[in-house]
Amino acid sequence: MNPVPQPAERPAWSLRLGDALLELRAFIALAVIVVIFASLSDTFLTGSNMITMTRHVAVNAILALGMLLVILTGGIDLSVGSIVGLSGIVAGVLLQGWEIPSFNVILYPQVWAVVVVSLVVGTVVGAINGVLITRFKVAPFIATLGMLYVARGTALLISNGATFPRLGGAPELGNTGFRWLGTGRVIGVPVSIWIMVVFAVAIWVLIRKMPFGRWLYATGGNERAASLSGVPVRTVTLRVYMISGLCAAMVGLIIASELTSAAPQTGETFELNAIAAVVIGGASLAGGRGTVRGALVGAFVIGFLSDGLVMVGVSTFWQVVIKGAVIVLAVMLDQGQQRLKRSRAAAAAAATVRHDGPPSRTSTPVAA
Amino acid sequence: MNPVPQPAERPAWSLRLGDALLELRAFIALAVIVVIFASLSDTFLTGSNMITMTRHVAVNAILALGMLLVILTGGIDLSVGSIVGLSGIVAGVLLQGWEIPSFNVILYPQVWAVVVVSLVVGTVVGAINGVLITRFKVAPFIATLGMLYVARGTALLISNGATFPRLGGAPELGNTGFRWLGTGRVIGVPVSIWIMVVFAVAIWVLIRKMPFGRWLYATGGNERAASLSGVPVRTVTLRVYMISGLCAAMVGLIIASELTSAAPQTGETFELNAIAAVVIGGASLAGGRGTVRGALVGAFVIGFLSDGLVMVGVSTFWQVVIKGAVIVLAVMLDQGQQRLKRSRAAAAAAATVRHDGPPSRTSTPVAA
Amino acid sequence: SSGGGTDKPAADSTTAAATTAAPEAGGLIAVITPSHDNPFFKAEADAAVAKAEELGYKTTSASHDDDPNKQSELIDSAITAGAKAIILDNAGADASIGPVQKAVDAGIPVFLIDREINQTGLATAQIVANNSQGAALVAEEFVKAMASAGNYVELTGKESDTNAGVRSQAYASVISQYPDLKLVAQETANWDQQEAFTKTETILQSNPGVKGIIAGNDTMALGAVAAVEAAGLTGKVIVAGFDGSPDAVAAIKAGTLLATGLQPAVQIAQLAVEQADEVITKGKASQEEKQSIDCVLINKDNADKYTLFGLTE
Amino acid sequence: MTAATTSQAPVWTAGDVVLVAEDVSKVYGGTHALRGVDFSARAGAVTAVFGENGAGKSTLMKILAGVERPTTGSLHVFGEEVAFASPVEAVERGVVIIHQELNLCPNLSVTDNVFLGRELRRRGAVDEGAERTAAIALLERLEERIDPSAPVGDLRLGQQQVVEIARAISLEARVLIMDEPTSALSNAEVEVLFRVIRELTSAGVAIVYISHHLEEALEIADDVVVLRDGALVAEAKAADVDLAWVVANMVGRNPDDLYPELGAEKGEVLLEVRGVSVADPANPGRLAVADLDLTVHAGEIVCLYGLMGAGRTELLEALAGRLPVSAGAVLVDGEDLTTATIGQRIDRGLALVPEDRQRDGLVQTMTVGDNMSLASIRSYLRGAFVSNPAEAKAVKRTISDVTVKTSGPGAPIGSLSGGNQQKVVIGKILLTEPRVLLLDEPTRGIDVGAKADIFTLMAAQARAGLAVLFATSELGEALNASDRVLVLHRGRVVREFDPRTTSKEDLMAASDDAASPEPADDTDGASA
Ligand SMILES: Nc1ncnc2c1ncn2[C@@H]1O[C@H](COP(=O)(O)OP(=O)(O)OP(=O)(O)O)[C@@H](O)[C@H]1O
Ligand SMILES: Nc1ncnc2c1ncn2[C@@H]1O[C@H](COP(=O)(O)OP(=O)(O)OP(=O)(O)O)[C@@H](O)[C@H]1O
Ligand SMILES: [Mg+2]
Ligand SMILES: [Mg+2]
Repeated sequence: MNPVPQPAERPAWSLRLGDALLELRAFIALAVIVVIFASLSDTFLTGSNMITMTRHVAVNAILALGMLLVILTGGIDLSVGSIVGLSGIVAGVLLQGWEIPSFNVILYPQVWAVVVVSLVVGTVVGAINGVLITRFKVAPFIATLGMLYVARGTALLISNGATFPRLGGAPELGNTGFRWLGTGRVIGVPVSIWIMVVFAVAIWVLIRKMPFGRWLYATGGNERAASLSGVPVRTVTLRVYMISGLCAAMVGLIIASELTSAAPQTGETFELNAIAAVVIGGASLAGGRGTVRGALVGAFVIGFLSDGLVMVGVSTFWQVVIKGAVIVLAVMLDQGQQRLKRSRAAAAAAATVRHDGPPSRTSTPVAA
Repeated sequence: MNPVPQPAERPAWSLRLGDALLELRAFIALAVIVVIFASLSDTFLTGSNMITMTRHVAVNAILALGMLLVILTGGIDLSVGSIVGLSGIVAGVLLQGWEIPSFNVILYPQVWAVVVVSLVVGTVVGAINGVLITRFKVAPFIATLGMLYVARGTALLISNGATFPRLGGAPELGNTGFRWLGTGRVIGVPVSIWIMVVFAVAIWVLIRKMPFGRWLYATGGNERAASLSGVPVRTVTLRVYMISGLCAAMVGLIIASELTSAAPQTGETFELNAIAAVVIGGASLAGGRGTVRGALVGAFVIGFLSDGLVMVGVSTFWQVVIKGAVIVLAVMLDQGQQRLKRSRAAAAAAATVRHDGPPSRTSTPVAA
Repeated sequence: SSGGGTDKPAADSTTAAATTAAPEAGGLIAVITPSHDNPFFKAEADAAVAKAEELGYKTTSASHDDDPNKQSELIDSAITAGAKAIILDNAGADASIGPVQKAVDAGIPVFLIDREINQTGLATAQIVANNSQGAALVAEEFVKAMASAGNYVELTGKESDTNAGVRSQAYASVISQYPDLKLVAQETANWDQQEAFTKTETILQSNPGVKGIIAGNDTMALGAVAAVEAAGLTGKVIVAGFDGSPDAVAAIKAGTLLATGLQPAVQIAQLAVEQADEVITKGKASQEEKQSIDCVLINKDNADKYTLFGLTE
Repeated sequence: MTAATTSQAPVWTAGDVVLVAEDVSKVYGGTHALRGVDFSARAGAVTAVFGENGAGKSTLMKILAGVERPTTGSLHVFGEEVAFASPVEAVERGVVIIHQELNLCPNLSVTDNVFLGRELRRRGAVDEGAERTAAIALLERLEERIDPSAPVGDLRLGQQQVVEIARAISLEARVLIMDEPTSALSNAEVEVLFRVIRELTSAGVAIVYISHHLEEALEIADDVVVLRDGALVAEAKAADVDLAWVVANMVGRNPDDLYPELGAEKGEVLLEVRGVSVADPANPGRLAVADLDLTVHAGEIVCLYGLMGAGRTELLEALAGRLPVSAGAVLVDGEDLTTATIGQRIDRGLALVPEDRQRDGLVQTMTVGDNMSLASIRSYLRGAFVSNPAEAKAVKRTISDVTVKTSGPGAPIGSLSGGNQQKVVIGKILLTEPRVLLLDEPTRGIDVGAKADIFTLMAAQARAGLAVLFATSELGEALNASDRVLVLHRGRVVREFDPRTTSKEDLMAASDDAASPEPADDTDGASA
């Protein structure tokens, strides 16, 4: 019933395109960053450097993917950084050999078993978050804030504060190969990058193609309506935190493998980077809005920025300032863009009045 | 006009009492903590220790008071920790003597001037947060996350990473007395505790006795409705972040004075403690619900806990775990309590239904 | 210098640190160090606790995580707990003066270990490893391995940490004598392994010609080692560290790390406790305040003689 | 799963009682929402439920649909006793509800909303194609031209309500409960809905219908039930009763004195609107209000009549300062307020009672009292502080003035029924002592009793020298409650009427013939 039909405007109303517009800001930011650093450092655009930086990005990107799901439900997960540390330590314990005091034997599980166990641990921690939030109605911020401490403390207790070195494993124990995760390559591309790709595709399918995705967006958009429509809101929320925990555990493994050692304090403040990536990617912390593509681009923005700053040798202090500024600016870009769009559209509309109304009035626009 | 008035139930309706109930959890948690540590350590309940611990609490409590206002509007302020560091550094620069290269003179401002300048700096940083959030529509989490880095980086740049020592000042420069803030006593009670009290009272009056308070709760409860009722939502929000910045700056001064030195990294992760305190105190991160008393009690819970753990000599790793657990548990306490209340109410209600005689005509409150 | 064998009781005493020891002991000694998630500080704290309990004291062992404010709070607690002495590895040369003053005013002798403060006549003793001497040793070894020529990178610690500065200066003072050694990048990795890894990788990208990396401590050095391995440059790029942490020594044995400067942390901690005991029992200190214990260079020649932050003769 | 239960079980033929509630009571905290209600609905028939605001209609429906659980009492559906733990269980039994307050996900498309929670699948994935075609079919059936891929948040209230209806219909219920389905629908849309209802009943579906548009409801109803104060006070066949009977049972009031005496003498111009244009917030490319002029005098009640999307809300929101005016000027008593803030306008006596009380009217976290005093809080100051006694006095007075049914100023706003919440909003605005009173659909979802109260209030305000401007979609109100009617269409005043000399037909004609071309416009929208 649109009196003055504007087919041009209509598409902008569609969820997908709306998001695309929001991602734009991330792409712009990314483009700007690449251009600047490419002009400042000739090695920035080399293939090998791109691969290295992308490997660094992968860590944050995988966290961001899990965080995206959480944020889509309107929640937040502050515990991912600690889970990264915990899963690394778990892997460390198992690869170093796991003493069972009662029998005093030492177990040396296979690498695949180690990986599985660590991932399970991360998922379980996520599940605890989920239960606190769904069953006990603890606000996500608080539940995961508590877990931030609990998981970190647990990692410290398990490792007794020490770092587990030399996770390469030993042939005679048949537990070698852990290094592959962090340093291996497939078709010339590092494994960690492949892992990022796999996670991205999987999660994209999950939220775009599966009913689960609809439920996710619905839960974030209007939880009451969703549950009245028979969406298993609690289950969805629970799963989401489990996935986030899984992603964090994966990251923990990758880092432990890269360093061939697991330190309990690994991953501190990672959560902030992940959240920043998701939001720069156009997601709304209120829930219900955000995309996989956006989150990825956001992760690249942050990763390329910090690597680039190091390459051109900006002082550490400035690095901190610039990082903060970029996070805010990337998000602000979008505002300006949206306003521009609005005012232009409004102006156009006002002009249409001129044809039927006396021009004198319409040509004097007040407070746009 | 309640058909069957039930005084027992009615008060539960009132906002204030509802909050009181929510605070209960904080009080319970506090009581539990005090009892446990009192039984484990004989020095815990001594007057001197109480004063010491309260002095430690004051720091977090003042931050929590500012944070409370922010959270009441449904926002969040992650930058307070960095502002603490920044304001300390500013005070450090000024007390050490502020060179003006162009004239190569060194200024030694009076202590009161130093204090004022630092507070102003904190307030201005808060104002920037506010502007980003109100004018540029950046989500509070992101705006203040960015500021977390920018303010910290600025502190590091100003001090060039170094710490400003010996802020005691020198008599011949007439800038002594800064130590008073952190170490002075009035009527036997440390100044920092007095400052906490003053801030608490001021903010209580502000949000309970002044229109600003109503506007605050309204903005947090339903921004659209508030603005349509003539509430200057933007101004309110802006002010709130300015106050939060002011509180943070005050804390920065207190710490710098206690240590008689200002380090740029002071205040890292303080924001988390402040948020935890406010939420343990019964505030809702969704906004519109929370009280000064609650925030204070929350701060005491966290402060007494960490001091108590040190006194009874719990290992640092366990301290981390316990802290996290307590944050979650304190918030969970409330859930159980609420459920209990609800079920009891339901039972009572069911009873009244039966005792109601002929259902049709029991007191017919026709409109008008 | 002998810290041999002390790691055994140290290991046991972590539990003892958590609870408190025999009631008839001669009062409380509070041990305050940076975060125990760095093995160096853990070893030092454990050694102090072990020694103190050996001498019949109760102990508390807490970590200030390099947060001056938390340090000040811990000292407050020690004061109210009526400690007889405080063994402190402080959280900043300047930021710690106030708190130490507080303890001294409360009549509690403070024994500083590992890190000095910019104030004398306050603490009863400041027992530190001679960082600049140790760093100089490492630098010389580094120069030798570099054949006095080529591009190198330095990874520095937290700016706020005095030792970061001291070591960096010592490195510079030695290396600057060799004009052919060029510092192409200097980055802080905040004592952190993962950060060191990432930054090293990035730096290696922008400066392909790098021949050596010298790091302000072992955690960062090991991060660099991992990065070098990842880049397949093991052997081509040499890495040197500082602290003498067990992992670093293992890396030296494995040939991925060139050398590290061993800080006799255990020995220092024990000295501090012994002197504290002396002051508590005899009422006066026999040693002068500033005591610096020389560091020892560990390379593949003497790596086998290493015991936790100590070296057997 | 609904598909299984859909085919009408042969045992249940039209006329059989398929839904029974026995001695149902519901207590919320202190409020007895329902007291021992016995209710039943027949297959193939429309049962209309009448009642004042707060009578308990929605509560009863929520219980029937498994949204709420009764404090006491039992339910029987198709003969079996049931205790629904969730709406989903109710749906599985074929009981479906359209809620009074919309329950949609604004960020999801129309299609996604319609199939939310029961997506059509192909190999585990959502079958978007099938869903889209099904959605289009549904919208066709409801003759509503909406782009199925448009996010619901971008649709106006009326369109959203249609989506709710589409969703409910697609569930192929055997018992369909409609709680105020037409509160935001245009007359045309209501016609369509009634056609659909008749189709459903002839297919043997039992319909429970709630509306405050009494004539409308009586027109479609077979059975009539009246609730008052949570008790069922009257039951009858629709054929045997008339409006008077219904109203009498609801309030013991006769519909003729629904509208008060008008004709306060007309003073000088208080509100003047000169060539105002307003961009549609949801769609800046379109002008919701185009170059519009109007004036309202002191003591005058002017009605804005128009169909959905005519732009009344935009106009009123622009006057109140919520939306920016892209051209033109707004003057109150000669003072130019075009660029004034909402607060300044309220101070100058220009205040709006918004259309959507949930979204724009109330602060859910605050009490009834705090909500009422919110807009006028500055007028209870003693020095810099709020004087609680003064505030309490004003609130108490207003609560009785606008006859809010509540346990007291301390009650949380959520504990009031829709209508009483609306009265709180009006009370809030009256406390600001406005000179120009703007009301957008003030009687939406309000019972006759409350309607009468509100019109009386409006008339009283006019007599007190206020200028009153209100928007409505109801002909009766337009003609009986105003001194002057402006017909709004496409953001323009197309006709002006004197209600005393105007018939409903004229008004219809004025808006309808203006409205007729509209459907043509949206076709391209739908195809985009
Ligand atoms: N053809 C249309 N397409 C999309 N949105 C529309 C269309 N027409 C109107 N709207 C939306 O409806 C609103 C304008 O109609 P509005 O509700 O103001 O009319 P109204 O006369 O106030 O009707 P009511 O107040 O009864 O809803 C705007 O929010 C606009 O976005
Ligand atoms: N969630 C709730 N908490 C407390 N009381 C409630 C709640 N919901 C409804 N009530 C009370 O129950 C009574 C019936 O409310 P209900 O919404 O059923 O009335 P209604 O007939 O639907 O009114 P309306 O016609 O305005 O929608 C009201 O007095 C209301 O205050
Ligand atoms: Mg209702
Ligand atoms: Mg409207």
